[in-house]
Amino acid sequence: MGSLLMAQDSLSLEVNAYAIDNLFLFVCAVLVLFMQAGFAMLEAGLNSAKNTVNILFKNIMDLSAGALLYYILGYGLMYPGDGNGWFAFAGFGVSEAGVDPASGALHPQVDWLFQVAFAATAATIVSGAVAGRLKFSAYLIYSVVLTGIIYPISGYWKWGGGWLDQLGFYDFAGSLVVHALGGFAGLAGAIVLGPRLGRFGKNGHSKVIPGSNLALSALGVLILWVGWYGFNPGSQLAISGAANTNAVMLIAANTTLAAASGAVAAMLMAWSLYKKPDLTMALNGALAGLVGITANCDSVTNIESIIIGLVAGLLVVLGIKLLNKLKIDDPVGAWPVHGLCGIWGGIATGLFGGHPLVAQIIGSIVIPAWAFITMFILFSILKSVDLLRVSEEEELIGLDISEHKEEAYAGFQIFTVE
Amino acid sequence: MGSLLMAQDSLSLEVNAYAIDNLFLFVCAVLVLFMQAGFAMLEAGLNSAKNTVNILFKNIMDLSAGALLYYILGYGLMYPGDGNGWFAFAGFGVSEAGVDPASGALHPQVDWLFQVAFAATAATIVSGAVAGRLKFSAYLIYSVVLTGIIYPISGYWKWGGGWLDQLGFYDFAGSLVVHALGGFAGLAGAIVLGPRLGRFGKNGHSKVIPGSNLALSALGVLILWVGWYGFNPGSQLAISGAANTNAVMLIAANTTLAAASGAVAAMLMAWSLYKKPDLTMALNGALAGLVGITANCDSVTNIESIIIGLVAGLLVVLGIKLLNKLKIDDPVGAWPVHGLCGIWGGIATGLFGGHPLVAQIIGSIVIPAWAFITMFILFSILKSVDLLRVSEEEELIGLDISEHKEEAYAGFQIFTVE
Amino acid sequence: MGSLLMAQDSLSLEVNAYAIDNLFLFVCAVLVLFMQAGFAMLEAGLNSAKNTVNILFKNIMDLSAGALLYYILGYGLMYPGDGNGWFAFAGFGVSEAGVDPASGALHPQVDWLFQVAFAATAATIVSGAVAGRLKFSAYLIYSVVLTGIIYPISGYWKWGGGWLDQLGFYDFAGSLVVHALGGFAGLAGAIVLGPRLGRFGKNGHSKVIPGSNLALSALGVLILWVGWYGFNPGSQLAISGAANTNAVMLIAANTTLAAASGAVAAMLMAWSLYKKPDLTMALNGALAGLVGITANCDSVTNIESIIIGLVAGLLVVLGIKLLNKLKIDDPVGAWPVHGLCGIWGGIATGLFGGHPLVAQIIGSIVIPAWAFITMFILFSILKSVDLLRVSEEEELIGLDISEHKEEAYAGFQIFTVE
Amino acid sequence: MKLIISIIQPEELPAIKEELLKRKIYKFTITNAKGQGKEIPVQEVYRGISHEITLLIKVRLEIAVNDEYVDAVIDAITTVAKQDGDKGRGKIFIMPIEECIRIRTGEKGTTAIG
Amino acid sequence: MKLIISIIQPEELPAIKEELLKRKIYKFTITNAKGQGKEIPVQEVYRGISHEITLLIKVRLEIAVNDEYVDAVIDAITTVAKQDGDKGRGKIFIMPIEECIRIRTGEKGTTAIG
Amino acid sequence: MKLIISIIQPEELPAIKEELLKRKIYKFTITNAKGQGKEIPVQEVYRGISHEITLLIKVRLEIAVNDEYVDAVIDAITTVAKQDGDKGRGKIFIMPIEECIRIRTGEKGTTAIG
Ligand SMILES: Nc1ncnc2c1ncn2[C@@H]1O[C@H](COP(=O)(O)OP(=O)(O)O)[C@@H](O)[C@H]1O
Ligand SMILES: Nc1ncnc2c1ncn2[C@@H]1O[C@H](COP(=O)(O)OP(=O)(O)O)[C@@H](O)[C@H]1O
Ligand SMILES: Nc1ncnc2c1ncn2[C@@H]1O[C@H](COP(=O)(O)OP(=O)(O)O)[C@@H](O)[C@H]1O
Repeated sequence: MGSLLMAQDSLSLEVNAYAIDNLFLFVCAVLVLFMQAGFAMLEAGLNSAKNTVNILFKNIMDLSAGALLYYILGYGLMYPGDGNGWFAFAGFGVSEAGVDPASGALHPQVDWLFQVAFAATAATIVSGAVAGRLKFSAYLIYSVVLTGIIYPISGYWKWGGGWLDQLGFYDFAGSLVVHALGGFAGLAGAIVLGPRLGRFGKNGHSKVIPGSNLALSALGVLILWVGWYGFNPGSQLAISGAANTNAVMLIAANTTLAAASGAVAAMLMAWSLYKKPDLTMALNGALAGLVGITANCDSVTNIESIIIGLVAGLLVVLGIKLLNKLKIDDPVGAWPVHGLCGIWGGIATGLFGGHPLVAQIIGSIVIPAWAFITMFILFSILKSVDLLRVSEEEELIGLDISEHKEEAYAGFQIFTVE
Repeated sequence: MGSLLMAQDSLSLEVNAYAIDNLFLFVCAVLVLFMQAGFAMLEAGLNSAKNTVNILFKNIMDLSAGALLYYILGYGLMYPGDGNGWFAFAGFGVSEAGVDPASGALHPQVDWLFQVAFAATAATIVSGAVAGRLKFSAYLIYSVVLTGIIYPISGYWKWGGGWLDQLGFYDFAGSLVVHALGGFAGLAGAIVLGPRLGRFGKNGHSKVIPGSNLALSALGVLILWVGWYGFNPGSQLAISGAANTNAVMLIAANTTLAAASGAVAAMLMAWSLYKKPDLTMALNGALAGLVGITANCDSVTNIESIIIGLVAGLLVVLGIKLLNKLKIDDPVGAWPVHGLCGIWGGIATGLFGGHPLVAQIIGSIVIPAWAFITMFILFSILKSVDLLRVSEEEELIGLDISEHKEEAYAGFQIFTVE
Repeated sequence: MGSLLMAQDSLSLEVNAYAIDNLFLFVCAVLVLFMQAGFAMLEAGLNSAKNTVNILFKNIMDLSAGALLYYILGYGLMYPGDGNGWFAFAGFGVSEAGVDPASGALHPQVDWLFQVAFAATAATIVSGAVAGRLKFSAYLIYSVVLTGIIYPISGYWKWGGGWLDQLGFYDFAGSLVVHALGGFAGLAGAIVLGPRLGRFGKNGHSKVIPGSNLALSALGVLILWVGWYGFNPGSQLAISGAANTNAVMLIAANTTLAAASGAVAAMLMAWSLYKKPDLTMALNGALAGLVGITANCDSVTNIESIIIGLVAGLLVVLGIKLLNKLKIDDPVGAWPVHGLCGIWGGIATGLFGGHPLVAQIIGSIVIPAWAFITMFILFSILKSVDLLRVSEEEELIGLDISEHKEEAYAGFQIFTVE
Repeated sequence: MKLIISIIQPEELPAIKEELLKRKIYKFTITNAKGQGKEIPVQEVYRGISHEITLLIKVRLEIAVNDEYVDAVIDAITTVAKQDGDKGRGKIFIMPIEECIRIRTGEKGTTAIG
Repeated sequence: MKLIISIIQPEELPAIKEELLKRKIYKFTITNAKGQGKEIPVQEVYRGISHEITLLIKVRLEIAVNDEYVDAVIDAITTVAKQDGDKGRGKIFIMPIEECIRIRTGEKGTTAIG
Repeated sequence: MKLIISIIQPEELPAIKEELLKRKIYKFTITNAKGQGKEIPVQEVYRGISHEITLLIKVRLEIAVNDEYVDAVIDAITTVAKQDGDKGRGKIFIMPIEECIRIRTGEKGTTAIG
């Protein structure tokens, strides 16, 4: 273990503040990384038991393969330091040297850690939308392309100081940069893949493929909620200095209020539409509120946060309805939650947060379009070479046995029909 | 993301301490919020599979609806700043402005966040006691009344500086203010509702309705244990200043020792009574230890913590036995854990913590009585207008299908009898 | 709750740094304690449904009984302050008094908390290796002996300043002191116990007893991954002072990269060997990477971390293969992950970390040998008095019913054959 | 000897069991089943899509008895089933058994069945 | 009256159900089963050990009908099963029922069965 | 043709399967079942309340065979069951099958059964 004797080397106010800020970002990075467990549980619970190993595996690999790719390529693409505003590359890897505490910055290693957790989040959103039919190898290809290239490039446009940033577009913690990107990439995947077998009947109406383990889904959402306290407050990137301290605390409270009102609104909306309080809708509603507040949590009041969450909660229920209408099969609601409410977050930042609305609208179109188009192309290429979707028989048996030769719930008797 | 350039605005010792304290409370608030996941898993696991969606939903709504109500009403009732000692109201909402770092206080937003997590904890304790038969809509009514009114009022008596506080009653982190309140509210619910069908046989002896997923229950308890490191240490409300730092560390260690000895004591007690080591008893024992140490974790020694935990572990097993005798059906042991051991925590604070025993006894009677009586009235009113309990048929089918038209474990074959 | 008025008592740079460092270690201790939930879920998921209560109970008791024993005996044995380098005892319990902030130390209570979490980790590793056949009472005996005596003694050799430390052996956060110790203790248990019934067929080839809940296993690994951010960064024991801050951040990033490359390497290795991407192998791979980097996370570069993780990921797959060959039944891969990769971590510390290779080799032999021999003796004694293994019939019915008279998944239909 | 197969509502099993015991029928085997009949389907709504669950959870009860006990079994089952006009109370099928063996002893025929 | 017991592939149930309805056969009971036959075993690999799963998941379909419906049931089931030569499509067994009782009404015999 | 239904102890299935294969009986279907018989009930204690579990987990084995194989099946099952006097070893019931169809081919009768 470390030597305590070194601990007190030349303390100063700046050195203490340096420790505080880096500790803060470290804690927040850990919370965001914990969100991977949240996504894994949420998605495993909302899918069939026969696809559980597959969806868990995808989530594990988003983080693992994603971390390596974002280390090698992504970070350098996203934070090139400079560049033409559209595309630049700082080089491979991340500096390991600390910075001068007096300049009040973060250690590049913890900055990378925080950023890689965001990249993995963007990637993992897609796994839910394409669940139950995508080949595992196709997913790995998608995952490294998104984390290594697509996400960092549009990330650079905003957070790396690129053209969207210069335009005045504001996205505090990534309603668009992270969530809408993932949500629209997922939408592209769901469209190119087509629905799961039997999801939409011949006679035109939707059928149900119910989630197999809603206890895990509820756990997942509560973990995500907790992880969001890293996502949003951490995006302040500093807590020392009274202005930073104050900002972080407001952000944390706003995040809570938006999540709460999103859950309540989605529950009430679904209750009135479908005559029953639907748990999975309320769970999606909480996430919708969280996604909606992400872009603007530092710029709005508590009351505005409640409103943003409420609207997000309504939107997510309508978004799920819309996908059903359009016969797009998104098993976990990745697009309604992250795509639709991501855009809502961007717009709300203009409506309530005092940021120029035009720039907000541009950013809220450009980033989703970037994700949708690039991923549509990628998935279409995979499809054209028949690497995209498993065979009908494999899908019926389930991806766990057909792709991984392993069951998630060995021993448990599971009805494979209806 | 936040601008790092702002980070080093006029640092001072006080400004750094302000950052440290607020960071500390922020981290603790996140840990306490995580406890919601712990309660959800614990309760879902200890109930029948057919009621899982219902119990998860109740937990999600305790937090969501609770956060909104506590924002609007609760916080102003609990911390009115002043008042007659019995009832006062500071107004709606929470200030968003930071405070002067030099005065060494917390940002009101993080204070609210920490407090709302406590309010949600008090509320969610009840969901376990009334599981399997309470109508969902009745639960929502109960939940907002508790979080918005009942909890804040008695909370004011102690933590808001009201009459119990003036009397010298001591309850560091809420053995009584939070846990006994929830535990006795749950007891009132369990009594007014009556037992689940088939829980007590005609011939007078207790029948078993076993928990459906003890893996989730164990997970829940471990999450609660971890969350308690926010609950107790966080209640110091500050960590900067050597006295605060020292207090927090002692509290954390005491909390651990009480939980550990509670689990061991409950295991041994149940082993000697029932000739087998019972997992759910040990799980309840750990929680019992945690509840018992909550009021006094800053005032006792390590050895005293072990003793407090041991007694709590014995009490919880006896409390469960007592409820069986009295034919009160509390599926998860909410009253033995939070009610009984909450009182034990209050008394132990007098016995070991050096606080005046008479005041401790008064507080340990008043708060449980307040919770029990008000909630007994509320549940009785709901019962009189037939809003309380689902029909016999709905109960037999399970609340998931009858109330939510949704199963938690779709596909899994579940034996619905014996 | 605590009095804020006390908060600002005579602040100084040192007092603030004291708060920061203790807060840091407190947060890290909580993260490490959370790992108990990770182990419990991982092991419950990788074993049969009929042994779930048993394995959960063992994990709960490792922490609970372990905390008491480590409080009474272990801490004093491990950190005697001085001694002959081989064995010493400081006395029972832990000091409750704070230390002088100016000297830049940690409060003994939080130090104990951090250390006890490590002790519980070492103990809990074994539960997976002996799952499905060890008597519960035998496990309790083992667990208190390991946490109270065996682990502290070898811990003293290194971290208490004993002979291995004086020799120049380096083990930053415990690849050997914690993980290899647990892994080899588990190996001893698995060997003395013999395999589960039916695990190795008469005709000589291995049979499969598949895990019953891989969703929980994946959750467990993600929790462990998150908990490791307490394990490794926390072992720096201080974050204030620029050198400490920098070290912590490098450690956190290195830990991430090793876990990621371990998971990817194990997946690819298993894929090429067994023609399919195996989830449980990838999960073990992530843990293998984490164990491998534990000894040297402060001494290596990012790229070296990736290499260390890669090798660990390959090793763990080969280790599992080897155990199959040797007909040793380790249901969760405790030895390949913690034992084998623990040694790899020790050696890698010499190869990449700049520490003397000879001392590394000595430490990497001595600690595993100490664990293996002492535990082999203990398990053999238990066996000789027939306290070790349950009867054949009890094993077939499952430990949950035979030892605890309680099922983990009551109501669920579970196929008990094939 | 007859094998009596009956599809019943799960919640009625405990009561049927009691009635059987009263009539000195101590042995039976049950399996979990799903049945489609004329009972009103359960409406579930999942994420905004309502679907009818027509395959409802049932218990399949199997009782082998000597001929003279057949009426007692029928009586026990029909006594319990609420005759409230609700569809879905289930069926009883009676089938011939040619031989019965008690595995433990190898005993055969009418004495082995009980 | 006959009891038709058929072991089928799980994924064919929805189609068989449709075919049955077409032929006016509305009532049946299913149970989850595992079957060993001549079908190609599923290869699973768990932690490096490959094992053949020879007991494969099946659905056991039970339909009680009056004699004149027997052929319709056989037809419905065999129509759906892909006759692609794959092993493991299952079996149909036809057995005599001596009596049938509708629990709800106590009705007996051929009118009770439907 | 006969349908042999046997209720057995779950842990004996692998051995019975082996014995069946030895006697060239390759096909069978199993379902999870719970049985009440004269076996000693399992005592569980849950949160301080002890309860007897009288419905114990069983496996229900179904084997359709041509008449000449009936004795071999009985033999295979009874050979394995430990005749140690413990109650609860289960039963074998033998019932007539009137017709058997192989779904894959439509083949009928005694050649379809195997
Ligand atoms: N002919 C049949 N064959 C097989 N199972 C049947 C048959 N008739 C009824 N069942 C079983 O009995 C259950 C109840 O049947 P149903 O006809 O709805 O009851 P009722 O006779 O009271 O109207 C069904 O769900 C099904 O499981
Ligand atoms: N004689 C039998 N007795 C009981 N079940 C049988 C019998 N023959 C087949 N089955 C069931 O039917 C399933 C498919 O049988 P199989 O013989 O493989 O099909 P096929 O006749 O198409 O070759 C088996 O898995 C088993 O469940
Ligand atoms: N008459 C019967 N009808 C249906 N199932 C039976 C019958 N007799 C026994 N069984 C099944 O066989 C199992 C063992 O029966 P039991 O009578 O206890 O065994 P034994 O004949 O060895 O005493 C029971 O649990 C039950 O599932």
